Formats: sequence, C-alpha cells, structure tokens
Amino acid sequence: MNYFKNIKNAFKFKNCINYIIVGAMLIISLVMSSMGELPRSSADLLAQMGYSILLAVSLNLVVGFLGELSLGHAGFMCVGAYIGCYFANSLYEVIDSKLLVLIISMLIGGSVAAVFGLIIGLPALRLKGDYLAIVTLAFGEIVRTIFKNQPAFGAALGLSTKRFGSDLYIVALIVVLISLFLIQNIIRSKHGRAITAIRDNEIAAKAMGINITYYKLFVFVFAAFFAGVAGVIFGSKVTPVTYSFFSFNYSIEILVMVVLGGMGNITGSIISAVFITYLNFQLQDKLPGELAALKYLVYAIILILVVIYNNAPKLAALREKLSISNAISSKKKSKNPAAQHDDKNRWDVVPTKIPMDEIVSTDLKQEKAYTPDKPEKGGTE
Amino acid sequence: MKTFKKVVAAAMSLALIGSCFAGCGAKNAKSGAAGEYTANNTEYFIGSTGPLTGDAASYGISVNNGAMLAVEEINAAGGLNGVKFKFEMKDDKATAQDATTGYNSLYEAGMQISLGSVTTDSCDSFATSAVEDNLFYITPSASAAKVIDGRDNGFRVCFGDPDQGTLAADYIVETYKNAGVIYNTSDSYSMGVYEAFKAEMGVKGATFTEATFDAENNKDFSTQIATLKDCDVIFLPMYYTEGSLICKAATAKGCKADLIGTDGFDGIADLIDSKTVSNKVKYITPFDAESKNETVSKFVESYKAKYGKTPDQFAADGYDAIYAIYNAMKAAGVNDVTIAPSDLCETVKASITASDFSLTGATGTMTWDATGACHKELQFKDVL
Amino acid sequence: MSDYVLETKNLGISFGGLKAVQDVNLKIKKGQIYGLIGPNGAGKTTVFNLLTGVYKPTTGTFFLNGEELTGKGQEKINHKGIARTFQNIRLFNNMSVIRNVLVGLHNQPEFKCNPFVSMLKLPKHYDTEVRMRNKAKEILKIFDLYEERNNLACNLPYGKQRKLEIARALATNPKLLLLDEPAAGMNPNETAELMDTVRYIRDNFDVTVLLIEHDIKFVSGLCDEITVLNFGTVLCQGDVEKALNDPEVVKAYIGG
Amino acid sequence: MLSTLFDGLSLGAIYALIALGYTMVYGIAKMLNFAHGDIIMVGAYTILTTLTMNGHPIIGVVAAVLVCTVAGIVIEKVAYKPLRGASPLAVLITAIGVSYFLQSVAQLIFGSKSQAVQLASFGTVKIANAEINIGTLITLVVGAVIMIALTLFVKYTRTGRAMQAVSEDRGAAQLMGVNVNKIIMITFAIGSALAAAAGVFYLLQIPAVSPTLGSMPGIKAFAAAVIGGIGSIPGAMLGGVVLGVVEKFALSVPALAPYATAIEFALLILILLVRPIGILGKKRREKV
Repeated sequence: MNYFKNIKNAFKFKNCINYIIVGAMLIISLVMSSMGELPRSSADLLAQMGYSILLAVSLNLVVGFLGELSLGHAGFMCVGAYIGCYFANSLYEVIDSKLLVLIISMLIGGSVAAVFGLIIGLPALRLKGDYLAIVTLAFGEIVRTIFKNQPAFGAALGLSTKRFGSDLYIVALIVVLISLFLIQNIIRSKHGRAITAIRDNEIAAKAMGINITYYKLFVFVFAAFFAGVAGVIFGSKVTPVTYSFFSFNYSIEILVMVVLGGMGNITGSIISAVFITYLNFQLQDKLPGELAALKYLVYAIILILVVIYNNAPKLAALREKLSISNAISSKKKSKNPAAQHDDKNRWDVVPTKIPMDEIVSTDLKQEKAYTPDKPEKGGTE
Repeated sequence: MKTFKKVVAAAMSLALIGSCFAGCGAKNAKSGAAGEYTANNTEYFIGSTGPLTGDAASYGISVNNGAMLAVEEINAAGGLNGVKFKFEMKDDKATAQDATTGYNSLYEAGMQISLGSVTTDSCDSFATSAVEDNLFYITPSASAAKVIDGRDNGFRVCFGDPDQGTLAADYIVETYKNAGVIYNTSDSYSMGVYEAFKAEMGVKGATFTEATFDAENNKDFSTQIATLKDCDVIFLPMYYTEGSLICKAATAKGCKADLIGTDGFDGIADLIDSKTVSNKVKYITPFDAESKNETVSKFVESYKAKYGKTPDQFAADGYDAIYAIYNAMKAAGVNDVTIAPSDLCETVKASITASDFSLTGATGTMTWDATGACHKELQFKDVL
Repeated sequence: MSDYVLETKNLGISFGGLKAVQDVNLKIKKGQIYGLIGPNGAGKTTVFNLLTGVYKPTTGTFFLNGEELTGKGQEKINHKGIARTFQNIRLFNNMSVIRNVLVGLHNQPEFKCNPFVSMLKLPKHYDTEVRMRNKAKEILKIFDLYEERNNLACNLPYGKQRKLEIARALATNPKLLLLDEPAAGMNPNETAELMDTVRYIRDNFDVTVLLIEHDIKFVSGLCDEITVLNFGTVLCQGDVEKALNDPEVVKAYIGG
Repeated sequence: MLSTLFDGLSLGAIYALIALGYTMVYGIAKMLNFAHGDIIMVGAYTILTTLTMNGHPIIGVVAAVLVCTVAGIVIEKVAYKPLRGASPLAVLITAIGVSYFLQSVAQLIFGSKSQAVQLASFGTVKIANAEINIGTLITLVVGAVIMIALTLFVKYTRTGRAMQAVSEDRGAAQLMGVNVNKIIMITFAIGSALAAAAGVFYLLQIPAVSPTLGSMPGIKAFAAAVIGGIGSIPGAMLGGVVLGVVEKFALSVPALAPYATAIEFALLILILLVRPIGILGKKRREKV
C-alpha cells in the first residue's frame, strides 16, 4: 500500500512543478494551434526551447549535481545531431512514419552520444576540476573537427537533414517531459544522493563505499544521452546540420543557462533555458551590426555577477540578508537551518590548507548552501 | 517556504511563456492562418537573411546596402505600376538556425518574394523553407551547387562554385607551369570551388600541389606557403580575410608565386598594399568598380553617394538581384500587391527563364535557365 | 576464521624514502575498543589511511577477519567492512543530516536498487527508499540527531558533526570502525557522552572499534588495549595502564 | 623539414609565452585564468590603436605591455579577488565570463571584422636550404630571453621567492608575513605583461587582429602548460614548443592537416591520462 501513498505524494505541487511548467507550455501551444493562432515562428521557438531545456537540465546533472565542469556539452549534441540525422536520412527511405523515424533516430543519436559520454567520462575518473574542464573542451573541439572532415557527413557543407515540420515542438516538449521524469527520479533516489555526496566530498564518499567510478561515468553517460537527443531534435528542425553551430560558444551558452538558473536546481535550469532562448529570439533583430556583441556582454556580466554573488565568501552575510526564502519565512526562522549560524557551540572555520595539487586533492566544494531538489519524503518521515 | 519559492518560479515561468506567445501573436492577430499574411500588404515585400553580425558580417551588410539602393531607385521611379517595394534583411549570423527563424518571421510579416540568404549554409536552410512554401528566391551570393540544385524556385545572381573552379583551372593551365592551391577545409565555399578546380585540372591532365587550413583554428600560414614555395601560381579559393594573411605570409616567406583569388576576394585591397605584399595578386570577379560601363558606373556613383564607400561585389550582387526580381515581375505584368508568394513564384519563374529575358546590371549581362544558375561573363582583376 | 578482526603484519609505507610508518603489527580481537596513540606526526592517521586504502602499503599486509585486504581500493575495503571517520570532519556539508546517513546506507545489500528501477519509479524504488529512511532514522535516534535530521550537516554544532560522522560510518555496517580523534574539540560533558555512545555501538552493533585519540582520559576510560606509535614505529603495545606508564612512552610524550 | 621545424619553434615560442602566464597564475593563484588569451587580444588592439594614431611600433609595444598589465590587475581585483577561497568551479566560470566580457567589449569598440596590423616586416635568411623569416628568429631569441629572465626572477629575487612560497602553501606563506594579495596581484601583472609580449610576436607572424584572436591560442597555450606540467616554468616552455612543433608538422602532412587541432587536443588528453601532472610536473600526495 506504501506504493499508492507514495504515488500520491509524487503528485504534490512542489514535486511536479517542472512538469507543470513544461506541460503548460505544451497545452497552451496546442490550444493556440488548434485555434489556428500559433504562428510558425512560435512553433519553431517552442521546439528550440525544448532542446535548450534538455541541454540545460542535462548539463546541470554534470555541473550542478556531480560538481564537475563540462565545457563540451555542445560536442555531445553535435554527435547526436550528426549520427541521429544520418540514420534518419536512411530510415526515411524504409519507414513512412515521420514520427517513428524521429523516435528511432533520437534513440540512436542519444545512444551514440552516450557512448561518447562514456569515452569522455573515462578521463573524468582521473581528473578533476580545471583539468577535466579543459579535457571536455578539447573533446568538443575534436568531435567537431572530425565531423567537419567526413565527406559522409557532408564535410564543410554540413549534413542535409529532413525537417520534421512545424509539429516538431509537440514531440520536443513531450520528450522534455519524459526526460524530466527520468532525470528527476534519478536525482531524488539513492543514486542521486550518491552523486551529490561525490560533489560535496569525494574523499568521504569514497570512504563510505560509494563507487565513484560507476557514478561519474553514469552521470556523464546519462547527460550525454539527453544532449544527443537534443541534437537530433535540433537536426530535425535545422538543415543543414553544420559543425560550426556546436562551437565552444554554444557550450558556454548552455553553461550560462545552468549558472543563471542555479547550479543543482532543475526548475531554475528550465526557466533560464526558456528565458535565454526567448531572449536570443527577440534580440535577433533588435541589435543591429556590432551591437550584437551586447548580448554576449550581457551573458558575460550575468556569469560574473551571479557566480560572485553566490560564491564570494565575503558576501555570505549579504546573501543571507537578501535571501528570498528568509524574507518570506521570517516567522519560521526557528526551523530555518541557516539560523543555527548563531549557535555558540559551532566550531569556527577550521583553517585548512589550500589543496596542494588540484588534480588529486581538490574538493569541488560549494561555499553556498545548495538547494538540490529535496527527495520525496518516504511516507512517514 | 520551499513551496513558496516554487510557486514564484512557476508564476515567473508561466509569465515568460505567455509573453512569448503575446510577442508573436500580436503582430498577426488580424491575419489568422498562414497564407493570408500577405493580405495586408501595401508594398511588394522582398525578404532576405544574411550575416549582419559576426565574422561574415561584411558580406551581409554589403548585400543589404546594394539591395536597399536598388529598392530606393525603383521606388523613386514610381515602383511597379505605382506599387512600391519593401526590402528587409534579417540577421542570421551565417547560421542555418537563424536563417530559419528569420525566414519564419519574414513570412509571417508578409514576405512575397526573396533574395534567399547571403551565405551558403543559411541559404540552404532558407531554401528548404522556401521550397515548402513555394516562395521564389534569388540569392545574390550563396554559390554552392546545392543551394539551387533540385529546387525549382531557386535562382542566383552570382557564379556557382564549380564555374569559378573550372574557370580558374583553365586559366592557370594556360598561363602557368607549376600550380598550387590552398583551401579552407572548414568552409563550404572554399571546398566547393576547390572540388571543381581539382576536377578540371584532372580533365586537363595538369598536376598541382595542395595545402589546406582550417580558418577556425589556424591563422598562421607559414607551413602551407612552405609546402607550395616552388609554385609559380597559387590559387586561393577563399574569402579575403584569410586571403590577405596568405598573401602576407607568402611575402614573408620569400615566395614569389602569383596569387589568384576567387570572387570572395574583393575587399582584400583594404588589408594589403604593395609595402606588405610583393607578390602579384589578382582575383576572379564579374564586377569591376572601376569599369567605364554606364550601368556599373551609375551604380558605383550612387552607392558611393549613399554609403560613402566603393561597393564590393556583394553589394553589386544584391543590387542586381533586386533588379532581376523587379524586371521579371514587370515582364510578367504582376499587378496585385496582395499576391500570394506561391502564385508570384510561378509567375516570376516563368518570366525569368523566358528566352528573351536578360538583365544588364552591375555585374554584367545575365540570363537564367531553369536550373536557376546565372550566365554571365567573368574577368580577372588585378589587386597588386 | 581468524581469531582477530584486524591483523596487520609489518605494515609500513614510505614516501620518497621517508619511512612514515614501518613494521606496525596490530592484533585486534572481536568486540574490542582498541586505542592508537602517539605524539603529533607519529603516523597514526597514516595507519588509518593504509587500512582504508587511501595509501597502498609499501611493505606488509593486513587482514580483516583473516581475509587479506592489502592493496584494495577504498570503496572495496569499505564494502568488506572497514569504515572510518576523519580527523578534520568530512561530512557532506550541503546535504541534510539524514541524507548523510542515507549515503552511508547506500551499499547495504538489503537496499540494492538498480538505477533503472529508480528512473522509472517502480514500486521497488519506493520500497527501498522507505526502508532506507526508517533505518537511517533508527541510527539517528541512537546518536540523538533525530530532531536535526532535516538540517544541513554544515549547520550542526561541532560535537554533533563528530557524532554524525560516526553515525554515517556506522551506517555502512562495518565490522571494524576507525575513529580518528572522535573527541577532539569536545567539552568534557560531550566527551563523556561520546564514551557511552562508543560503548553502546560496540555492544549493539557487533562492531570492533579502533580509535586515535589524544585525550588520555578518554583512552584509558574506554580502550581495552592500546598501541603507542612514535616516528612511525611501534613504541609499546598492550594493556592501557601498562603502556601509558612505560618510560619510553612518557619520554616520547614529554620529549627528551 | 627544417623550415617546418623553425615554424613550429616560432609558433611554440608564442604558445610558451602565453603558457608561462597561465602556469604562473595557476601555480600561485590556483586558478585557471581563462581570460588570459584575451589579454593578448587587448594587447594587439592597443598596438593597432597606436599604429592608427601614427605612433611608432615601439611605442605600440610599450603601450600594449602597460595596458595589459593594468588590465590584468583590474580583472584580478574586480572578478577574481572576491572569489578567493570559493570553489575552483566558481572561479573558472567567472574567468570564462571575463573572457567573454573582453571579447564583446572589443567587438563593440573595434567591430568584429579582422583588421590588418603591420608591426614590422622582415626579410628572410637562408639556413641550410630553408628560407627562414627573420621575424621567426627574433621571436625565438626574445622568447628564450624572456623565459630565462623569468626563471631567474622567480629563483633569485625576494618577490620571486615569495611567489614560490605562496604557491607551495598559501596559509603558511601568509603566516610568514608574505602579503598574499600583493603577490597574487604581481603574478597577474607579470602574466599579463607576458601575454602582451606574446601578442606582439603573434602579430609579427599573423598580422591581423580580431576580437576572438586570443581565445584559440589561449586554450592551446593552456594545453601546452598542462602538457609541460602546470606550475613549472621550464614545463611551460617545453609544452609550448612541443605543441607548436606538433601543430606545424601535422599541418605539413596533407592527410593530417585538417585534423591538426584535433591532434593537439588529443595529445593533451593523452598526456593527462598517462601522466596527469604533465611532463615536468612534480608529484604531490593526496591529503586526507
């Protein structure tokens, strides 16, 4: 009977907010479409939002939950887009149903990207922090270079793909819903706990018997899969698929989505992915000529300010003062863990040595308290 | 409090989604379903996308300037049967993705006919949409074969990549003994010209040395020049930014070869001069700003007056593309400002491919066949 | 089955020629509380690091219940039944108290649950989660941390952080529990309470305890046997009173 | 062959100079200054501005070094100093932000178009059958001199020794009376000045400047620093030269040329996997 109780639990508002957001997008647009009021550009934008959300949420798995910086997320998307669409092109000759072809090619693209995730996950076992970030960056560049020199994939001309049509957004948003279901369930399970434990303190996690190798690979493969699926959606919308799209800049754009939304916060990633995609769309014509650089200037400033605000040790007091949740719940302050800072018994910061060598001993410890999605409380807690 | 935060988040995101629809919805609230967008047109709407920002921005800006100039001239002369023209170029940063977005925006705003896109990848993407809607496009500068291949409604003003490669090969085999080529593996234009060049050299039974580069990652050309230093001519199918660096590297390395560029090469004169480059540099172009031809000099004069600089070939292509559309519409006797894109496409297609249709523009006298390719004279122009 | 829970034979490690620890022979019986003491830099924590697989020993071997574990990885050694706490506390600071313990429970065979089961939220996922949480709560109650279970670990007072670390280690169901200076930074009341807790877990969890501690009162009040280390070598071993009064030990501590 | 080798060495010298800045900042401030490559771009634009104002190239070079030094110090103060003690992840993301900031500001001021910068032109000399540009030789010699000077500076001056101390153990250095903030600032200043120097040599070889000029050389130089062993000055030199030579040799083989960049990055990944501390890096032990 526990099962049904828990199922009920899962339908509580705060546990399904992410589905509500994406579901609302889907339903509103379907209604508008049935009334003939959904312009093509909006449908296009929605599909774009769909794969942006996929990318941001999957990168958040790596950056926010595992605590490793990946600068090659666009590389996985590139693999998915090229491989998935390559197969789709041949599948169209055999299978009539466009939807079926898209689904199969998404699975193929995702799986091949996942294999690449496994390959790039292997260095992750030996490297951490800045070094791993550079390796992922290198990976992204290598993948692009390989694809742009393969005549089978159109070389510099890009791979001509078949467009799915204006209904793509429906498929994209449904895929997002399914992916969110899978990702959130993992995060809120014992496996998610193990992953965040690795992020918080790898040495302790090892000592607790957590299989670091397994989970790091798992996260890289898992995230790469969704990035690959996002790539196939991209390829079904944009033709030709060219290597130049999946540049380092695009990886950074995904990273901006994650940082802006809050590392380790899935709802945040969704909102900021939607926001930034929308902003890009709106700014396409608003910033003529060289003024287009303003967009990147804004991204840069967002990155710098958000990160400094959230991480600067000296701003800890300010953060607490300005925290929305504190302001709102002043009544409940006694229950707020942050209030315990005043505890007299609290051991003051132990002066620790700065780690000697970032390769072997860095803890990617977050200064700021994370707000990972809380696991559903198992009935009686 | 957690819940509250989430409620705030949900409200925010819903507002955001709402605004997205509102933004797009308001523009065509009156118009309803697709296809009726043109119903409110009071001017013939010519759309296009091109790189107005980013590395390739200079091409998009030139085409835009040339096209705007042509539209102004036509409108000043009374338009087509009193109906004026409107031209709008959306920025696509030379990416396929933004070209689609731009196409959709234009289409919803009532675009009836188009100049396609300025660069190859974007134009491929633009054309895919244009085929679905049967919208006529005549690209000023997207030269890859696939841009118009198999697309009835696609035309172009510039030469195709293969034509240039073939022409260059013929010329080089005639004039020089020891040929070399450097091409950009990361660029479809460069690759396209190179492939045709290679094929033609094969036909002629001539041999040549080759070197490659990748403009994304590599801007130092000493190795490539070293490979080709014994050649007496080096063919450079590429845009002028890299071209100028190769010219300088050749001089720095003491390479004496003549350098021959393609029609992407104009603009190079701003970047090199006889002090920095001692080699002889020339390029293939259908457009010569110093030409004494009446049409050309009139174009160059009014361009200079409007924009304060000498037009390059992209500007001339843009200018000619607009006139091609105008003349074809005029020849077909189009007389309905709210004509649907598809109908207009069929009409213009028929008139532009007619055997008696030709256009004398800034880039020479042009005729078109059913494949959409343009026939005109090419010439070699000396830079240094 | 060996007589001893832990047995080390000539265990030693050298870092680039410097012999940090050498010839350590420990024999710890089941159910004992065993002390490892010595002045600063004597190599106590290094012994812990050797026993938990952080360092690979350059000489010697060690056995847990007669099974050789020399050279095995940290995770593997933990699975075999050695759990530890750290001298400078290493909690999962940004996770709640209960989740810290849940991570400890992660590898218990009765809580096995394949990621795909969790991903699809099959009934087994819920079943496992609920059972894990109940178990974690039981453990937290023993350590008097139940009330704080939803607070972030980093917001606990120092004494409770120490306790939580022990609770977390215990959750991995160890046969041998290594405590690295568990009473450091605690006031006398907390220390006394901790002594009771250690005894309680020894009696109720079927676990043997090896601990490093500087507080002589704590050691003499709790340990059955001790080993004194100095400069990486064993100075003296055996009964607590006898060892503490050994002139060599006194000399090592007072200096000479 | 010989000509390719010289080209590789000269490119390697540029990488090495950039890598030196990376390695110093990484060794001392323990952070990956992703914006380091963009400092080169700042230097290059400074030279461009001086030249368009009809300044002498030498004035341009001096101005570039000054502007870059100041830029380095300001960036450190504004963006990195508040994050001292925060997680490396946060610092790295900020550094990426700074990199983008510099690029977009440059684009707003100077436009995205590549512009020609002719610092100086040199003739060629013939060394054993190969035409070698004199600029290449100058790059090699001056690069080597700067590296040796830097090594001596770190080894024998008071500030240099303080740098070593901060690199070894920041806390202990602070207790010994070293002003850590000042040392880190000086490190950034020197690193940025080196980037300016690298920018000058870059312009000698590739006489064009654009806002994204520094990003790829920056990333490759970081790869060079890692290959050589981060924190090690000879390592940075070695790594830079190895990478430069590999790049040039890959480019000279037609079949490999399109993959030159991929080969360099693959080399980086390989070295990190086989020997994560780099060729000349020192091994350090995990602290528990």
